[in-house]
Amino acid sequence: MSSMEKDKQKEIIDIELYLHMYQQMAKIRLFELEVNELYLSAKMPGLAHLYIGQEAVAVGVCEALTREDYITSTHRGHGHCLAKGAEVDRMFAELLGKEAGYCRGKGGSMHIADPESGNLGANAIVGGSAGIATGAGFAAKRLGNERVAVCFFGEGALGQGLLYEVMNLAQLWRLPVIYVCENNLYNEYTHYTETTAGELSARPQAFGMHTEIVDGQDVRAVYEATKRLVERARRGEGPAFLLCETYRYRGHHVGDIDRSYYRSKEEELDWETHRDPLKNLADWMLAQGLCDQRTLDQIQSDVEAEVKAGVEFALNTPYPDASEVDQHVYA
Amino acid sequence: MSSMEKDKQKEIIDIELYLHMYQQMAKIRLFELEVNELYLSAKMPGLAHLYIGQEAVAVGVCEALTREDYITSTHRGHGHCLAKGAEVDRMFAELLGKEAGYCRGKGGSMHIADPESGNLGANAIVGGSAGIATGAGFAAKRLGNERVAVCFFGEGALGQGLLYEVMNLAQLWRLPVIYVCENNLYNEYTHYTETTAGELSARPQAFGMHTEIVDGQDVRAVYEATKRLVERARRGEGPAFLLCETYRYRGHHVGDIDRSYYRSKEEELDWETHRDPLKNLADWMLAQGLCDQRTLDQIQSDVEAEVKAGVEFALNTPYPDASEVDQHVYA
Amino acid sequence: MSTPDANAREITFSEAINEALAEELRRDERVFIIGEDVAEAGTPFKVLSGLVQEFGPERVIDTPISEAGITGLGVGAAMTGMRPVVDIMFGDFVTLVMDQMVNQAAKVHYMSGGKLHVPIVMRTTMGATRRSAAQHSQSLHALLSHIPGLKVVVPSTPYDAKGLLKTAIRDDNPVAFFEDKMMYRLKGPVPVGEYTIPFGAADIKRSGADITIVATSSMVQVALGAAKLLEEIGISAEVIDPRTTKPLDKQTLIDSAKKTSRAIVVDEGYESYGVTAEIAAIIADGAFYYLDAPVKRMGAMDVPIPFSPALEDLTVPTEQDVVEMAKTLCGVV
Amino acid sequence: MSTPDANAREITFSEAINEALAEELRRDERVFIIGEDVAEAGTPFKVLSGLVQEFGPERVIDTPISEAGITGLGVGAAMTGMRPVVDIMFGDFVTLVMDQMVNQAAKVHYMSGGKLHVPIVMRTTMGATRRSAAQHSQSLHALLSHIPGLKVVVPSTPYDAKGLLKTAIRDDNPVAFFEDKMMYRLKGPVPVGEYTIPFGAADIKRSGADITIVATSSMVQVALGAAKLLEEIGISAEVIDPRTTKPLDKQTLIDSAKKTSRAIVVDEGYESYGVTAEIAAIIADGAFYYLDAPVKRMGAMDVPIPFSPALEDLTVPTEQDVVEMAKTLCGVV
Ligand SMILES: Cc1ncc(C[n+]2csc(CCOP(=O)(O)OP(=O)(O)O)c2C)c(N)n1
Ligand SMILES: Cc1ncc(C[n+]2csc(CCOP(=O)(O)OP(=O)(O)O)c2C)c(N)n1
Ligand SMILES: [Mg+2]
Ligand SMILES: [Mg+2]
Repeated sequence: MSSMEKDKQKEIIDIELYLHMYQQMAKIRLFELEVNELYLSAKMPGLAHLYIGQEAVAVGVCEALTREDYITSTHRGHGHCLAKGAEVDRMFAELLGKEAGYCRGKGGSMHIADPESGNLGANAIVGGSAGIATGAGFAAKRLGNERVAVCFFGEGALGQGLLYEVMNLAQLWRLPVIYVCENNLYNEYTHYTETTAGELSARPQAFGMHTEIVDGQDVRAVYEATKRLVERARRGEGPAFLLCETYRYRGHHVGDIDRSYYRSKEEELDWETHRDPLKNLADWMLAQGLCDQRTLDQIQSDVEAEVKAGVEFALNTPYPDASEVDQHVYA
Repeated sequence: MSSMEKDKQKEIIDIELYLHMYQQMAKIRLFELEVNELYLSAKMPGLAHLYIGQEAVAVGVCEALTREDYITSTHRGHGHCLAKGAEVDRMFAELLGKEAGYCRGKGGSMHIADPESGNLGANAIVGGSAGIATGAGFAAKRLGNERVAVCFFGEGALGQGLLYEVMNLAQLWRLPVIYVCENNLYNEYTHYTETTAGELSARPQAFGMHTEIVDGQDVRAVYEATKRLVERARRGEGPAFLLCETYRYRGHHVGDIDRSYYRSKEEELDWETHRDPLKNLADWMLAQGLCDQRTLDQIQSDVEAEVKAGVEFALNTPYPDASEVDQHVYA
Repeated sequence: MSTPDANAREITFSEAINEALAEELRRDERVFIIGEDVAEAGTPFKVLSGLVQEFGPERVIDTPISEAGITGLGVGAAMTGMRPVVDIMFGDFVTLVMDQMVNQAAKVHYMSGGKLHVPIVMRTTMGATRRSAAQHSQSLHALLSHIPGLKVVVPSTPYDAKGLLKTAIRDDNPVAFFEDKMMYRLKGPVPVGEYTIPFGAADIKRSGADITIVATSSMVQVALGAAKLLEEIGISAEVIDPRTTKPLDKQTLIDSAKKTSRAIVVDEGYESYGVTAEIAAIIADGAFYYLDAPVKRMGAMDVPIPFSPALEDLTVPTEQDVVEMAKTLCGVV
Repeated sequence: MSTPDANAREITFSEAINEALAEELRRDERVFIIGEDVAEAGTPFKVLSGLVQEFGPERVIDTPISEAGITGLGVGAAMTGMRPVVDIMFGDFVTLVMDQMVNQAAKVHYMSGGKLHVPIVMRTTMGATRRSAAQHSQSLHALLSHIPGLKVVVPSTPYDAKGLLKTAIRDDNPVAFFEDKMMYRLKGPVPVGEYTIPFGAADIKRSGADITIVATSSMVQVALGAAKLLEEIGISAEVIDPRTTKPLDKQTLIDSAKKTSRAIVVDEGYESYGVTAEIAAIIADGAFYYLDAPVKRMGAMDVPIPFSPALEDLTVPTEQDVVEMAKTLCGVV
């Protein structure tokens, strides 16, 4: 095959990749908007932490993984789960506490787990899954199955001592674990600079861990960085820390409406208008002539249909039977 | 006063300081040797972790503190307690579980506390006192009493997540806390390089904390470094981390006799012969003509008498009354 | 039955907590609040609203997400002259501060032969049915009640919450204070004036003759509701609230059971090895020769708390459950 | 009464643990041991001596002093195909792994709707009178017994220790395994061949007619000693060992109490809100109509464990204490 043909083929692959990442991000965005609707219309029990604004991190990272690779997620985990391969309908079902949900309705928004797509579970304890992800990397290395484990967490999780204990273990034993820190600037209602002494990136570096910082709103950059780190890990070169600069557009959770006391509308608007991951990727693809607007509109309407169908399914599928309450306490 | 007179006076002060530090180190050394005797002769309940070899750290640090300043100590704490001002006799009494002990016999070797000398207590949980020391620094700052808090711990304590949580707090709030890490090369029976990824000194630096490394066998160097850090802290410039390179001559505890499986006799001998804190200070003082051998011999015999009297006292003083068992559970 | 004077105003449980803290912050310079989002945000439950405005960020302190670290700092500050009130957002997170509470705070006074004191208050929450799932719904007060050296408070009304919290802050020992998050909006009479409530004094929330219902925290409301329903069918239930599980007012519980000859213990913690076990064992022993029926326990179901509303509500004792149990014990069908 | 065949050799409790681990490491590639100084040192108690020599440092792994970290790593490894045995040197340190055990390991299976499993074993120690003071002497098995999703094992003999540990390693759920460090040198008959002991099956260590003594771990030896002394004064005591506090074999305990009409529960954990409360409450309820005397509890004194030998020995139930209690219940003076 001539190098020209090679380039051509690579370009095709890339286009498919970019369009797929765009679709994934669009799906997450719409999913979360629908979650907000469900909350506002009192159709969803409890609360949810929306991922809107951070889509490029979950998608960029997960695109660089195989279905067999592991992830652990957080209280803000819908995006991670979808990006790793969860289906919209069963996600909604879980959020509504229905039997058809990924956890039979027992987990809910903060605990979606889907082993089939390598998702070891979202976690409602900040930093709580750092040990689990590190252990998954440990098992992968021992079993020699070439898998890597990605641990998603927010910058606030660096307040938890557990992170330092496991980063030391991972680096000491060269475990295939990638610690993906999503710095969206806030620990709930407090700016991270008020809770962080020194630089976030210095924390993993203190253990001699390979550390990279990436624009979390640029899905291609996140993807490329993750790809490198995954290859390193598979080669046995050990763990890495990927610090993603990002922003959550909405409240800490769906009920966090008035945010003026901890951040400005200007700040929110600035990110939404200048650093939106979907808009940026779309503009770039169009500018590069990699696709036309019709393709993007098609993706949008496909995703809308998928989300609409998914929520319909979830609303009409039954709750688990009462007899389930004491099932699965023990295996 | 002429500058010459000033120098003369300063020299006298220094000589007194050096001799006092020598005496303190000699006292700790003899105290610990006696503790070992008590164990071997089955006169002491339980075990004890000897400080022999590390005397220069406790003495160098505590000489730079006032009696009002705080310290927290560890399972290997006898040296810290004595250096901060505890009396030999009541120390022995505590080790024997007697009522005259600093904790009425309720604490024992790993829990000696003496608020009068600023000692907030030894701790048997590795790293367990890091929060306490940080809180003492917090209180000192809030109460404006100019005190600093010193947290003694071994390099193994850097395995505990708590250390990272509180170092972040101390640096964030510029608390007058000095974290004194005694790297004696071993976590129990494992060399620290087998448990430590990266450099120890990088850990505090990750929080932007002022960090210094000092020869823990050179009491003058430890003293000078601590003095600087204490002044910084009192000036409100915040916490610091002092990494002291040292070595424990004896076993992890008095029962750890055969150590060949984790370290060599050569290594032990090398430290004892070339890096002994007492020998080094003595040689230097003599070489500088700051004192003569008679003075040192005098100190030695004074200390021997003190230790002998102390252990005699402890052996003959009574145990707490049975009625004490449920006293002091609540204030 | 201790209650405020008739002309006391009605405020919520949340407001009662807020008032207690404000009054103690005013009264004693050494008191401060430390926790995650306690200042401007006033906690996610808004319980501390307004405090940072009055007392400033030096006394109402936002922290990193470091439960162990801030609790450890609190222990040290308490040992050296301060009186910290540490805010642990969800009771589920006490798992993160167990070493600081159990091995440090609880033991310092004893280990030091009585020379050191640890006047720290750890405020946290409990209570399910908020659709928060397994890691944000537990009632883990039994874990701390097991530990000598700690005191544990489980208030059930705005009046008790305020009086007990003020006592907790003035106590020279470490105190774990559990607030049921589902009660924050519960209203009740609270006098305007200053008052405190002693620890270890159970409160008879309702006197009765036929059966004793010992209940804690939110379960007191459930017990009172059940008592009303029981009254309609001619069963007079006495509802007793220990208010503190440690110290525990054993005598009042035993005396009531001796009087009624029947007892049920209701608590929202997991039933096995939980608070209901301790209290039931004490009554079964202390009132042995007076009991006409076995002492029954009703705790949360021994399962991780499920998210689905269809399941979660099944895990917590309800008025109807208590009524049924009481009828069985009283031989009414 | 389950015991080995007559011709079984005598080995120590420590050797029994070591054998169980060696056999399981040989049987199943996925099993590994991880903890502080577990390899060359074989733990400070020397319980694991020789294992690293046979299985190598890849399967008997020394770690930093990071209890939470290694337990968390164990949870994740267990979820992804391994069967970790995490060594927590002193039971007092379970305070450091509570979040990983209580909020993670115990809940993963349920929260995932049964899709994920956590076959992890946390081995740790318990037991006082070793002159190790308040932070190295506690028996905190009640804390874990309270948590749904966890299983808790408290073996009392070399035979039980070996059979139960093998069962623990093969169990698909998180198991907390408590070894009384004062029993490591205790000898007992253990068959040469392979065997396991099911969880939730209490063992009648000694049958008797007049009184039931339920005891756990080291307290079983105390109970058996007391039973001998009681026999001399004509009181026939039945000694029952639940062997696992979770699951708990309630029926065997209740049936014994029904038969003898009297019961004492002895456990080395703190008495208040501890294991004795749960078991006493269950017997008092289940055997209510058969009991001639209240069920009595004997746990460790509710105090931080003192260092001084003059005080420490007063905090743990002794043979004499049990004898006195039994005599009182049987009305013998
Ligand atoms: C151990 C623990 N402490 C506190 C909380 C309450 N909480 C939930 S989310 C959150 C903020 C987390 O911030 P970050 O890690 O940056 O994630 P983000 O919400 O920004 O995605 C807090 C404090 C928790 N769930 N777990
Ligand atoms: C949290 C905790 N884990 C484990 C232990 C058991 N232990 C006691 S001392 C020790 C080694 C400590 O090493 P280091 O901190 O370097 O202090 P050193 O003994 O060298 O003075 C260990 C693991 C403990 N006491 N606390
Ligand atoms: Mg954040
Ligand atoms: Mg060391």
